[in-house]
Amino acid sequence: MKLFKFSQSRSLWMMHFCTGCGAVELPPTMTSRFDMERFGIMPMATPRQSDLLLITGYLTIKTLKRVVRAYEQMPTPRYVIGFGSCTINGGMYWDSYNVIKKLELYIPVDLYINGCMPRPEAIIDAFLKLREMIAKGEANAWKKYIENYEWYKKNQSEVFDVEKWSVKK
Amino acid sequence: MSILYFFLYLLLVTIVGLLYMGVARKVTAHVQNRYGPPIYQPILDVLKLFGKKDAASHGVMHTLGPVIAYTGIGATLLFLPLGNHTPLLHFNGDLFVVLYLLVVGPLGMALGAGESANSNATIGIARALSMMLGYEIIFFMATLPVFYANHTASIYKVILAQGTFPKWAAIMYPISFIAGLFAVQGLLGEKPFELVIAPHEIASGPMVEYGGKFLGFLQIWHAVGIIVETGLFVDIFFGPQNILWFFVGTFFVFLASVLVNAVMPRFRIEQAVRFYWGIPLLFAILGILQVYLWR
Amino acid sequence: MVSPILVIALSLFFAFVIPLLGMLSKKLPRWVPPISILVNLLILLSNMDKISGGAMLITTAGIKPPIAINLAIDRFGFLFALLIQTVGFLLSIYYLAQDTKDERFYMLFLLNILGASGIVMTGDLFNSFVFLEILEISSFGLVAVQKDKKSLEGAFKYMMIGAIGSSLYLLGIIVLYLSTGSLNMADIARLMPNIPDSIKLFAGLLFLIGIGVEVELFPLNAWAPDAYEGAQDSISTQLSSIISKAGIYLAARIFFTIFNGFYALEVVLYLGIITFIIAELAALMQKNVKRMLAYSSIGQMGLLLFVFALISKRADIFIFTTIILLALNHAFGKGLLFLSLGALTGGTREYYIDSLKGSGKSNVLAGLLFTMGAFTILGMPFFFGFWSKISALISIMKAGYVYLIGLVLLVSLFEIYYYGRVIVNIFSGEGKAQKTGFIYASIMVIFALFIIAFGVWPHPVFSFAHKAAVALFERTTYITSIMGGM
Amino acid sequence: MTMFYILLVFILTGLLTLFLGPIKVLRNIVALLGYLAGSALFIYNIKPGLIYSLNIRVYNIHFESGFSTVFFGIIILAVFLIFLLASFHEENDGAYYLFAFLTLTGAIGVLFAKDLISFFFLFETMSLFSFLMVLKGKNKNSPKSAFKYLVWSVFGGYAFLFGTFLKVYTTHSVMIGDISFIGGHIKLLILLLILTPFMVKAALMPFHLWAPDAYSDSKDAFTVFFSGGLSKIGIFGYFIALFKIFTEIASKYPWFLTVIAWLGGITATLAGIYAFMQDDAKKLLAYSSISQLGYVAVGFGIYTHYSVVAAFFHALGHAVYESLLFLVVAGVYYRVKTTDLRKMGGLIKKMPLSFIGLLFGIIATSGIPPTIGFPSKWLLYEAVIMKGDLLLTSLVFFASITAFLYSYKLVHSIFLGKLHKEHRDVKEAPLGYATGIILLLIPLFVLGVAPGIAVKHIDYIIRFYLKPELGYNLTTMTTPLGHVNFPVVGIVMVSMFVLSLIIYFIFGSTYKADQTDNYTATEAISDDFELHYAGEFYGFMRKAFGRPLKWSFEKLLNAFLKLFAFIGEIARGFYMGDARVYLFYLVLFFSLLAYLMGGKL
Repeated sequence: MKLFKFSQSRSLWMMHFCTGCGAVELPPTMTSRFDMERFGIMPMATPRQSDLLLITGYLTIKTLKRVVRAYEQMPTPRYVIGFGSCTINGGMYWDSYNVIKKLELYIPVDLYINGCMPRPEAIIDAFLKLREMIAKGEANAWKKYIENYEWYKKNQSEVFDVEKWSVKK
Repeated sequence: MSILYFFLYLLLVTIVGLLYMGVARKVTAHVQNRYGPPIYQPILDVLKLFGKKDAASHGVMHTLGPVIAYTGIGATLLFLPLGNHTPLLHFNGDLFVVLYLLVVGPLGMALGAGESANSNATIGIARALSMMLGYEIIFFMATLPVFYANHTASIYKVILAQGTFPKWAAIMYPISFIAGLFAVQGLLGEKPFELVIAPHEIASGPMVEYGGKFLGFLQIWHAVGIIVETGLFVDIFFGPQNILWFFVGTFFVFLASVLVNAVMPRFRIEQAVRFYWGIPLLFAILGILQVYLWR
Repeated sequence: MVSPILVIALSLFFAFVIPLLGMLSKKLPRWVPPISILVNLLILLSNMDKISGGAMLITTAGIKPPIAINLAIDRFGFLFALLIQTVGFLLSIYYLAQDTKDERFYMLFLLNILGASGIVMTGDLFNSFVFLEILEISSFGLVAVQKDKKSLEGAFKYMMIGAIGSSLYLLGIIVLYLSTGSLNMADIARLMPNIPDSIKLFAGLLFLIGIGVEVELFPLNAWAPDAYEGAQDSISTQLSSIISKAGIYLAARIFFTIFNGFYALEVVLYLGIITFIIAELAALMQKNVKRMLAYSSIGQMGLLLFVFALISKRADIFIFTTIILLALNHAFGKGLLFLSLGALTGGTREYYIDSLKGSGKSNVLAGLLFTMGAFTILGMPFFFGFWSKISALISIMKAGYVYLIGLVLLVSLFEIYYYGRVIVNIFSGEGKAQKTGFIYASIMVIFALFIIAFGVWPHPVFSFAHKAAVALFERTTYITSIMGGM
Repeated sequence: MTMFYILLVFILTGLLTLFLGPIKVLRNIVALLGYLAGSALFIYNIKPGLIYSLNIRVYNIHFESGFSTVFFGIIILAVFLIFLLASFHEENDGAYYLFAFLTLTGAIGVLFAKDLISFFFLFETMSLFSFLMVLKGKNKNSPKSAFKYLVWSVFGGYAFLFGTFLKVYTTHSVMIGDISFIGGHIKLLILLLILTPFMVKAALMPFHLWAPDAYSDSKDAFTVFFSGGLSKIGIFGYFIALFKIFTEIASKYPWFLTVIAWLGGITATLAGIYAFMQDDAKKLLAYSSISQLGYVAVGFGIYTHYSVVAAFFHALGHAVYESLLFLVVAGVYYRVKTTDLRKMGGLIKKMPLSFIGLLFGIIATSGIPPTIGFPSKWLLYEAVIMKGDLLLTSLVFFASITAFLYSYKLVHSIFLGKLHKEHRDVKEAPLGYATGIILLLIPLFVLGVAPGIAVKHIDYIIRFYLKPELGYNLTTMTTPLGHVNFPVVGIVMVSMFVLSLIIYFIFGSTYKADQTDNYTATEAISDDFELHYAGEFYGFMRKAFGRPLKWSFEKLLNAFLKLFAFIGEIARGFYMGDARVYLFYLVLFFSLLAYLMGGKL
């Protein structure tokens, strides 16, 4: 079991959901300057293959439903990193009518990266932090989603049609 | 006893294959002026994938697909001599058994991917199968002279016949060897021919719906596949006289392939197939003519 | 037994009675032909066991040949007579059910049968001319009976060519008469070695053209497509099953019995195969099905003549048997085709292949029968045509023209093509519902039964045809049986 | 006499079914009983070496049975049973069964024929009634396809007949017997002519043009017999022509055999390529069938003991898996009323047995061990390499790659992928189809693991003609090049599969995802969303092949037909004049004849 835990912490395949401007910080993180692959972190093409959902920036309602769907399609254990201020409080879109302000209300978040934009160093730092948390067994936000499924669904249903966008299990 | 032996054998090859994948990532990283992950990273990936819970399954065939894929490659391995280290069953089959077992894996994967009801997966499979019209035939044509000249269809006998350095088929039949190199690149699905996975294009193709342990299976399938595919090539063209040479040979063939991979863009599918019907086919035919002339 | 001369006499009598009856009632005349032909058939059948070995001689006025008019029936002629009367009987039954027609039609019909039977029964050359004229003239009338543009045109063309042909035939008789002083076939045949070659050749040529018109020999057959197309379906049947068969009989009698394998037959050899090829080629792209059948008919006759002419290369009984088989197959097969085509069109006289679309589905019986007819003409197994075709090919082989078999088969492929096209067409798509009357249908079925029954078990026909062929083959027996060993 | 009775039983059964036409149940029972009676007679009484002749006046029918008779007879009868079972579910009339039984009569009769004329008779019987079967096909294209089939098969039949006559003319014997002693090259012509109908039946290019249409437009059940059974007559004919009629072909005209082998290779390849370009299941299978029959021609063309054993075994395999594939497609058609690959998908959940049938069918078609497809392919490769024709080997290998392509397209488009909304209530194929599938799966595996059962018999057939070289026993085969033990391959695969399954079950868990729960760039899709990739499946290969794909024999043939049509028009022109012109012909003819013979006058 420990071996699995260890490997989980050392091998994080992420799906960077390029919802907002934050995505622009990821190419430098991946390429030769910062090279996140040395930590075993790789971008993946589909949610099925990913462990880590990276929400890079603000989420409109239109995007949120897709994020929720992607999240639900990921196999457990799965992790979410909120990226930039927008995921915490709306950031510069704090008074926008169609941007959600608090990501936590809709999907459980393991870790936030503060800033607008956070620099690649901050991103890497977050990854390492998450790695630590997984190794210690602290990154359990995905369990929260299962436990409080009704609550999350209720929150989600306030902004979009849950019936249509949820994955039927 | 032999079952245990086989287990170890399979485990060994799987791990070596995963390490090869690690090397590939490392080498690619260095080519791109990066540091790259540790060599054992793919092992961690596989472990992680097997540790995942609730992978989505789209039905029986979708579930069995990766299992069949691994079955096929594992069965192939049993018929493939690793150097003149006799495989368990080499005496019961030959080139054609290996070639036909080799397609069981892709077929299983194709069936599994097909049932996922995702068009990306099917497009990937369609590409994979079409690519076979390119590289598989070149590979076959490249190896034919060697078998023909030694008057056998047994890989093991071909290895024995090649003996030491100057009798390597790679040297005796250089034209075929070059054609074979072209084919290996496609056989491994490395980059100018990486159309099947093409993550940016068709979201990793056949694997699009595979997560968790399914993906884990596919990883070890790929790992063993690397050894088997390069191994087949090495067995035929270098006649490795012991298991060490076998792995050294496969390593270098794989390395060459990875280096090409690191600097290459990707063909379109019809370009890839047509490419094989151009120069590599010419080489393959010339190779066949060579063996006619030399005989 | 009754004297077969009554066949002629009674028919003639009945034919003349028809107009008289016509004055009494419109309905009465149509009953005459079936009765007459039935009587004829009975008379013929009653003579069946009398005909053996050579020819059966029936003299008139008690005067022996070569002087007097006489009938000379051998098995060969008897077979043809039987064929003609049988087909005639079936057709006459059909005419019973037909719409009211001019009573002259029935007379013409009866005269037509009479002419044909006369040709195959007579032993006198001049008589054969007379019967030929009766046959031809009644045929012109029958073709024209429809009275529309096409049938009149066909009849006219037929008449033009036919009249010239028969006058040349007469000329041939005259030439022979001048050189032998006899009109009796057997007598002339006996005297034949005495005639100089040039006379023989000249007379032969004249006969060739005279009969050539009748048997649709290229290039004398130009009338045939028009006449076949213009005539009513049953008349087309008659043209192909009766009239051309009488021509074949005449050709065999004259060229073999009289001329003893005259070498103008070599001309027929080439012309036969040319007729076959050209007619089949012409049929290949023909869109009018009836005209197509006409071409096919010409083609079949060409093949028949070709096989017939093979005796100039090698006199073999088998070749004669083959001629008979081919004639029988053609008579019944082509007859069936014309009849079923009529049923498929439903009497509308719309023969174009497109207008026939789907008719086989709405009239399944006619469609199937048409298919059977086509199959027997094509020589498919289980149909009588298979045996006749194989026999024809064996004959060709026996005569040494083995490579010509390839040609014949190649040309037969065209047949498959155009018949297949029609069959496919009548069975695809949806057509208007056609109904076939019971009598018409049963006549077709009788034709088809013959084809299938003897296709499955050809043995009886083989032995019958073989006997007839022997009768034709042994010409000295024919001569002596008539001339009484003179 | 038994041979004659067998044929009689079939004919009578056919006639009975015709008259029982409207009473469906009784008709089916009679058909089945008649079939069973006939095949029981065949299996228990037909031993190699029986002779029978029947005199019908001019021709003597000669019958004889050999090892090949038994071999092909059993194949054909077995496939006919499958056809019969499946056909009971279709809407058929009595005539359909009459034609079917007469086709069977012809097919079985051909195997008995000892002389060429009866061979021709029975062969044409088979062609003719199978033509009628196609004519009674399932869609409105059937008559057209039937017509094509008729013309081609009669073309073949006539060529055969011509060859027969040439043979009779030169050897004075109508029996199927040796012609290699004839002087000159005419013997090659005879061989070619006699071989033609079999090349047509076995759809060897360029004689294949009828096959895709006729196969796909005949009724589904009949296609099973058409492809699986009747094509075997073509193979039987190869055997007759190359081994019984021209026994010394290998020493006298080796190049002729090479041509056949290459034609076979080209057929296998091109048909394979055409197959994966098709969008209709039956068309695809038709081409697949043609492709597989190409291998058989290769086997005969190589003309060694190995290759001919391979050819026979491949013919047997073809009967099994091609029938299976057609049967499954027939069952699918019965349920979903289409064979268009673009309109199906995801049926695996509804028709699992059919899926299993199709799956193993394509596995065998592709030649993957341990199925019946593997031994023959293995042996064939060894034989071709031994012959030294490496390019042909490559061509054949290319052909077998195309098999993967079309196989996958077939199984994916029908059974995998997304289930269409309108197919949600589809049920498994009914009893007749299911029985057939199960019956066919048995030999598919048994002969794949223990090919010796069949190889032994095949060896008996050909050991009179070729030196027995192949080493074999029940489960192994040995050639100078290699050795294979089929059960070992099977056991390895099965145990490896068990091992993988164990690994699979040890780790993790899965959940059953709905088909709408799919990665679609995280878009939510409804059930009628088109996510099934089936149209233009290998569309890009059109680009890869480029222009040559547009070339076809058909166009060439059409050009020929146009030429004939042109000549026909000219010939018709002769009859287009009015009466004066005709008179002119007459006069001209008379003058010409008079002129020509003038010298003699």
